[in-house]
Amino acid sequence: MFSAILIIGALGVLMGTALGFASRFFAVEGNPLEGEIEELLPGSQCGQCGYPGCGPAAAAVANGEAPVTMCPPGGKALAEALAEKMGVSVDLSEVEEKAPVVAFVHEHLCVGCTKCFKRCPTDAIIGGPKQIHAVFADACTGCEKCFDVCPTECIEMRPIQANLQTWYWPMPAAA
Amino acid sequence: MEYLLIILSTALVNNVVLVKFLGLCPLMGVSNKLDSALGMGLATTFVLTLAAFASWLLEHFVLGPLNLGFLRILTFILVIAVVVQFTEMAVRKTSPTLYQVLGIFLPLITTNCAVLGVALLNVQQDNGLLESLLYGFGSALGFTLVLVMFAGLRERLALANVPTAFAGAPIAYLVAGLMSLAFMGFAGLTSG
Amino acid sequence: MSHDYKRLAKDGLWDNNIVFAQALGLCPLLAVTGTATNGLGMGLASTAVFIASALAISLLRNIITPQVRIPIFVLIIAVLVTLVDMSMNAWVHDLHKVLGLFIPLIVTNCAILGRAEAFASRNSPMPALFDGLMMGLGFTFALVALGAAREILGSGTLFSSAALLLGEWASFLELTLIPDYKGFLLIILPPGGFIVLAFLLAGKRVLDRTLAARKAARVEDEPAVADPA
Amino acid sequence: MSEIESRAMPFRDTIGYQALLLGGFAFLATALLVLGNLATKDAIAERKAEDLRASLSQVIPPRIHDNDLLEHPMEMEGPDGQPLTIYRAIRDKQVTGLAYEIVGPGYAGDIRLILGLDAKGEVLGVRVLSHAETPGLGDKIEASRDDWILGFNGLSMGDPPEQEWYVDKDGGRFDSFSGATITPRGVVKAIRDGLHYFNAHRTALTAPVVITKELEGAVRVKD
Amino acid sequence: MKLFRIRGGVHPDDRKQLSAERAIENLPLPPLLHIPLQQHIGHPAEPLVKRGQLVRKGELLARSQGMISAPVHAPTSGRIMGIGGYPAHHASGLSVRTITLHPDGYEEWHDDCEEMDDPFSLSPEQIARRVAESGIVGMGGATFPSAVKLNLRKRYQLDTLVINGAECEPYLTCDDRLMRERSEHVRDGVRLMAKSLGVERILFGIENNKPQAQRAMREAAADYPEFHVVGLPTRYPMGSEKHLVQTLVGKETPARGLTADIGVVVHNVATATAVFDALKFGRPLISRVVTVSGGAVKNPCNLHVPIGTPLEHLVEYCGGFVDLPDRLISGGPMMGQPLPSLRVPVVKGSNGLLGLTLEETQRRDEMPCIRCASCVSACPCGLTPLSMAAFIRVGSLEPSVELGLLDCIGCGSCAYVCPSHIPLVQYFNYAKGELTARQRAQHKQGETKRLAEARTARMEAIKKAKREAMAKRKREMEAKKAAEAGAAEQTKQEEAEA
Amino acid sequence: MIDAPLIGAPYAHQKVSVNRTMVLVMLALTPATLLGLYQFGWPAIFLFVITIAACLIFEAFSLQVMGKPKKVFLMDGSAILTGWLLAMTLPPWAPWWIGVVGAFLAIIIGKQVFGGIGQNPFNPAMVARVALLISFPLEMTLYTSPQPLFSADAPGVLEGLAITFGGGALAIDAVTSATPLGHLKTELSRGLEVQHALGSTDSVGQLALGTASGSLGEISALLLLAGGLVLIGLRIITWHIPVAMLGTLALLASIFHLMAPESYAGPLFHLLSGAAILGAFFIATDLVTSPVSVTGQLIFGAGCGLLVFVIRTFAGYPEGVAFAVLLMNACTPLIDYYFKPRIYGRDRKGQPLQYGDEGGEA
Ligand SMILES: Cc1cc2nc3c(=O)[nH]c(=O)nc-3n(C[C@H](O)[C@H](O)[C@H](O)COP(=O)(O)O)c2cc1C
Ligand SMILES: Cc1cc2nc3c(=O)[nH]c(=O)nc-3n(C[C@H](O)[C@H](O)[C@H](O)COP(=O)(O)O)c2cc1C
Ligand SMILES: Cc1cc2nc3c(=O)[nH]c(=O)nc-3n(C[C@H](O)[C@H](O)[C@H](O)COP(=O)(O)O)c2cc1C
Ligand SMILES: Cc1cc2nc3c(=O)[nH]c(=O)nc-3n(C[C@H](O)[C@H](O)[C@H](O)CO)c2cc1C
Ligand code: SF4
Ligand code: SF4
Ligand code: SF4
Ligand code: SF4
Ligand code: FES
Repeated sequence: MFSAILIIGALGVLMGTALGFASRFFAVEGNPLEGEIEELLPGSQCGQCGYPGCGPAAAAVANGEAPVTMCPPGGKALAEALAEKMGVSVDLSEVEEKAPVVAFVHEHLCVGCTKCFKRCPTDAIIGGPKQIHAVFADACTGCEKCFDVCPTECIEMRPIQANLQTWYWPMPAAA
Repeated sequence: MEYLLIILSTALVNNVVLVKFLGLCPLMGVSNKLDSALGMGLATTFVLTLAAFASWLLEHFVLGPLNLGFLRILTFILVIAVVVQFTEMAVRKTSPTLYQVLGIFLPLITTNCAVLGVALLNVQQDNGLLESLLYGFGSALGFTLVLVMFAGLRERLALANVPTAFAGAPIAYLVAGLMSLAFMGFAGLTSG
Repeated sequence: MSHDYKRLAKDGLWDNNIVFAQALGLCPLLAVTGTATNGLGMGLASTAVFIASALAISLLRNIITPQVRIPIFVLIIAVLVTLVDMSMNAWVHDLHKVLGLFIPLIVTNCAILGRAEAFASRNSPMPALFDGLMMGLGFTFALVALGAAREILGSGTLFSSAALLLGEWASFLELTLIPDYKGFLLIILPPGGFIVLAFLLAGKRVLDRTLAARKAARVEDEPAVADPA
Repeated sequence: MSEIESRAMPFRDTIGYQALLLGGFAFLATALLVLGNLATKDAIAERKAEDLRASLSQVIPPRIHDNDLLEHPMEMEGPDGQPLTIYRAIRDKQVTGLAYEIVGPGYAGDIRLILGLDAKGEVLGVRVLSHAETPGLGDKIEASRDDWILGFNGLSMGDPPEQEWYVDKDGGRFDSFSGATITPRGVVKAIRDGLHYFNAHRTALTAPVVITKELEGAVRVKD
Repeated sequence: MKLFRIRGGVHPDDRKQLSAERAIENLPLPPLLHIPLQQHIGHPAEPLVKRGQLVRKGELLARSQGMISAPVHAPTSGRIMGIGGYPAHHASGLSVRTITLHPDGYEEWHDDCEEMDDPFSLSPEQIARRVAESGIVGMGGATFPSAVKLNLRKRYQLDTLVINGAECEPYLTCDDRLMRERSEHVRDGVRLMAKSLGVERILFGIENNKPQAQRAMREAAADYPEFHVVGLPTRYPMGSEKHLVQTLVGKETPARGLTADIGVVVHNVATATAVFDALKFGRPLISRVVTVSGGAVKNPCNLHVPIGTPLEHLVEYCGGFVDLPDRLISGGPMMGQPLPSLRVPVVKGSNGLLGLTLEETQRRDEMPCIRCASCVSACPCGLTPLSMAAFIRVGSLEPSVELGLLDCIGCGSCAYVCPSHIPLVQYFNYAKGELTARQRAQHKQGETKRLAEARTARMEAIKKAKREAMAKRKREMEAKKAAEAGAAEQTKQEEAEA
Repeated sequence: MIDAPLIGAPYAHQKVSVNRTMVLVMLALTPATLLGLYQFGWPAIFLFVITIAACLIFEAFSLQVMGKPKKVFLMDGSAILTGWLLAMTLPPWAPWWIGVVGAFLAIIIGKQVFGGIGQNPFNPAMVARVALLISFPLEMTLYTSPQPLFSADAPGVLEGLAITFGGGALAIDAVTSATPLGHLKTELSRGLEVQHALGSTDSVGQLALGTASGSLGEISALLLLAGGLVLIGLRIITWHIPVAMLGTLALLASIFHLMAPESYAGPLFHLLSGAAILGAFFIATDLVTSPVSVTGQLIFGAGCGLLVFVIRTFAGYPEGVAFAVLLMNACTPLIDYYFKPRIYGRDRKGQPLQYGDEGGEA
């Protein structure tokens, strides 16, 4: 009986050593997924996900703390890409796809305070102090930050209008 | 021929998952996607075969000669746990995505009942080394087969218009049930 | 760390139920639930191991390193299970005859290890113990529910041979619900286990949803009622 | 594991610590189990013997013997060449009955039965030990479900004659269940073979018992 | 000639008898013409005329803009009424920049439109340039600027010009009529294109349901050995260029590639006619033949129509509708698009205007897919439409792309045979559009990222500058303080500073 | 007209619909069904009607629960067809509740919980048949020999009612007889040789014409074959699955029969007995549960044939069609995944074709 205890104990020591070595050998630094995920994120640092920016958001996703659907500007496409990367399945029907919008400055209301100009994370607003500001629609991500700060409420978020080049068939109504 | 029969019978007739009810949690957990299912199947195949081998060694060189039958579960599970942990570390290092996918299920291969179950069954049936290996491999094959078929079915179900009360886990159980129903057709296959 | 015990209880029994929410511990679940009695026996035995392992692991959590944690956890579980098995075999043999087959299965119930990893190894003994108890009871509940459903549909009885498990006093539990029932073998066989589980789970969802809807309705109603006052 | 890691002390990451930790746990675990085993071993053996005794007593009535049926079992070569344990009922050193396991082919795998005979070869009782027949169809061979299995009591090879030791479908005298002929056919075959075995080894089986030293107290328990 | 088999395809009832025997008639000028600036694939044309300006027939109204674009010419002489939004010839019902022309009825040709004696004396480059200047775009449906295709010889090793006379869409008969009535013009247009491409072999494919056209073209081409008129099996979509080429040449065009990759360029019959008109008579593309047909139309016929004519005039000319049409379609029933109203103008790509009754469209409510695989066997591209649509329905576009979404030519064979009446093509069109939109978004995102990073860098720089300025001020202050401090410490202080 | 919903091309459509497909399948089944009903008399007619009616009721019930339009989906014919095919694989004199429980299993468990028509991965009728066989082996293995309607021994209407609503064939134990396959299996298990085992059963001619015992739809191979050919002619199904399935079955049977004629029955017996023909043309071909590509269908059919042979010959059950179909159903998504048609302009791996290097066309 005693030999049994010894033998199994020795077995334990042996395996412990093996695992100890293995943990050294296979040590991983950080989570390499993080970087790959950050690549996928919009990168506008808008903070709508509730994280301070895309970097921390990426970390949260990589560690499984945030759902892949966390980024509103990314929409379904991003959720799908993240799900693919993370190897999880998501119910995309839950993801609300906001109609894309861009900021529009009503010129007669703009007093040139430069607040929006300073807040815009993508430099989509042009104009200097006391000048009328305008939004460069191609760079605007519709993050609504300027909308939030404008003291005269001269900014309107407008849906992007389709034209012949951008129109496409809608999904057929579900049967 | 005889060896083929062992593999066939363990993989199909006495399928670990559908007939013996072993390894169900990974079946449910890692079958959302075909790719992850394949990965899990391969990982399990590796662990299962290795565990069958290691447990045979233990049984024949330690437990049997010393008459320590009562330590069987303990030692087997220990060996399995070590093999799995080793695999986990290796996967984590070599393929972060696979690691992410297999997630909590890699450590849980330890308690994938199938692994211990097969090791114990090997002892119960007094299998020789080669038979034990084949038995382990066959079971793992059966596991992988069912896992992959199941994953295929679930991918298809993800596109189907399943009523909300059943969508997700319930319908997966139902499909497992119907697969197990189908596998009953193999009953008696090897007994003649 | 203070813990909300009510929350822990609700999680274990219902919201984060081992079977219905976590989809763990399925093998023993499906393997033994031919009757409600078997389910109950397995549930009680598992609960014992849940509690004991949670306690042990929580106590030892500070000396265990991540590298060897899993082997050590399973060691602990295996020892507990084997001890339970041996003592039942020796001293309550009749009970062991009924449950004997299932007890080794507890070792591989991945729910126990899962819980050890997820909760016991990160929390102090009291919450761990309580969590173990609640998870165990939740598991037992699932086992009994599935066992009962399968038994009723499959054989038309409920808690048959409960007396064997619990002693003579429990014989009042043994019911024959459908006399002269031909039996619906499918339900007792492996496929039936899955199918009944699917329906139970769907039922739980419908229940959850109606409850949530009712709650939402109540919340909506409240201001309307409160306003005049 | 973040919490554990955060409390990590430097020595905890050394390989030696891992090794000792796992070794120590293995050591402790084994020790615990060894103790447990010592404490329960005898009781478990005793319980097993009781179980066996219980099934033997169903096929050998207590009135014909005064020994413990588990005493002095006999090892012989069975019909299939495998060792066969024969439990003997003994009164006054005379073998008054015996019981051994017989196996017949069922619909789903083998049916294991235990056959009890008196010294003349007459069936005292037959009981199913294990089977995997279809519930509701083939399980009527269990004594708890049907009296069918009791119909063999008192019969022997020759009464009825050999050609009647078949199910009715095959021209014999034993009922088969509708829709499930294979199961009773397998049981009848098992009993028929069992009786043949008795006839072939009648002398060896019923030889008076000489109690030798080795046999004394050798209670063999089958797993 | 040996033909090669293609997979899939369907046999819709062709209904060409409705208009096949009606010779091409000239439609009278309408009171107003609406000429969109975008009638082709690529960049819109840029207007050169002003409101109120008088223009003559064939005069350049808007010039092409960018590599892939086409100019627009005045279909008749008259006064420019304005340039602005007008409903487009498009399913979306959106409007597009359009020049409105009030015809003066004189049909006075612009001076540039001169007849030429021997267009074959032109060099390949000249031919291509004239084609470009004439605003000719593919008239088989794709409306891709033809000159771009004629210039492919510069980048590809070409050996064959295939002329697409398949006209495999049901109802349409405009190409058929052209081949019958203007066979020699067609022939010369083709020969001009062949010359421009520098190829020796011309394969002219015509489906076997148009025997008169085949005969007419054979007679016209009898003297030209390089010219082979080939009868094609009647099967939709024989007219798809990749499939046409495979049938004639036996080679598949590589995915995401051009037929030019296997040495072939395909042009349509009407395009050839337009090329002939441009080179021989110097007339740019200002009119085209349109088939007006369908069960709801009283007198189906083939009309020669100035570009910009509102469709209501075509219908009116044909006697109006006998029946309220269930669908109003531009193009053929298989690939055409529904039109929002009859107010929209004829454009360069309009080859048909169909008013279809419910009996013809067989429109029904969509049922769930029963996986009958009819769509799989009908698809000429070897796709699995049911799975693609299933993925698209749940919003996973990536898997449907893996299944070949981008290889779908949108021929509609799959939806034509679907017993569940699933609008498969619409799923695909939606997904393709969504993918393009995502690509645009992706592009924008890249841009955004760059901008955001630039901004962060700038902010950092500003902060740093500020911090430095502060530090500097502080240092100066301290230095000043130190200077004011006792003389004994001064030296030490300075040493420390250094 | 113009306010019609915006729906994409095409605007022409073949005259096909789900409903039409199902009705044509039923028409193709009709001759064999009528013969079966005639051969097995009133009890069979009652069971047939009950099964189909129960299917419709369960279908209506689930549509109601799920709030789907009842009219469209009840009239699509799939529930009737499922019931029809289920009834054709039941022992004709089975008690009424077998039909009802079967309908529940087929429609609720086999189809509606997956979301109704087109969504089910397993063949509903076969799910029901296998589940019934496993649950009620006694009722499901009691067959009677044909007793044509109006013939001397045939049960009359009242007797028929007594059989269907009484205990089924059990009520009158005397007339039960094994199906040819069941008989063969039982006899082989006794160690008899095929020739002897088959000696007493029905000849090939009987099998083909439908006078041997069996379930409703198994008995006339010839009429079923004709119906199947009609379906192929109408392009409801393609030849791939039936041919691959029957071909594989015949091939394996021939090989084994040639190797050991005493223990393996010949190909003709395998093809004509049991549900081989019914299965090959009407069950394995179920559109919803079989693969969509041609290669996939060939593999599916061959798999079915292989499994039918293996289960019939080596496994415990005398008849393997239902199991084989279910097993292959479980493989269908995998087959679909791995055997897609080659995309135009791409090679089998999905890479664009390359010309230039000797490759030529693929
Ligand atoms: C959004 C906004 C906020 C302003 N806030 C202030 C302020 O807080 N204090 C101030 O003196 N001027 C502020 N100004 C500038 C005044 O509106 C105004 O131009 C200035 O007080 C004129 O006074 P003056 O005539 O003394 O230059 C602000 C201007 C804008 C557009
Ligand atoms: C699901 C199923 C279960 C069966 N179970 C049994 C069984 O337990 N015992 C048996 O003898 N035959 C069993 N059979 C075999 C058939 O009933 C077989 O046809 C029968 O044994 C032949 O006997 P008969 O001549 O009385 O019909 C089973 C068959 C099926 C399909
Ligand atoms: C499905 C399909 C069917 C087509 N059918 C025809 C046709 O019948 N006639 C035709 O000229 N072009 C047809 N086309 C367009 C041709 O593919 C191709 O664009 C055209 O022949 C090129 O000539 P073009 O540039 O002169 O128009 C079809 C295209 C597709 C995708
Ligand atoms: C050729 C063909 C064969 C069919 N075979 C079956 C069958 O075997 N079982 C069944 O339940 N339904 C069958 N159906 C009906 C239908 O496909 C079935 O109800 C669906 O599986 C329900 O989703 C068949 C339909 C067709 C067109
Ligand atoms: S919401 Fe998206 S874009 Fe905005 S910060 Fe978060 S991750 Fe970045
Ligand atoms: S919404 Fe405003 S702040 Fe945001 S990107 Fe557009 S312009 Fe900049
Ligand atoms: S529309 Fe696309 S998928 Fe459909 S048949 Fe044509 S090419 Fe195939
Ligand atoms: S044709 Fe329609 S019903 Fe048939 S498989 Fe394709 S999409 Fe499904
Ligand atoms: S209990 Fe989870 S795998 Fe068996």
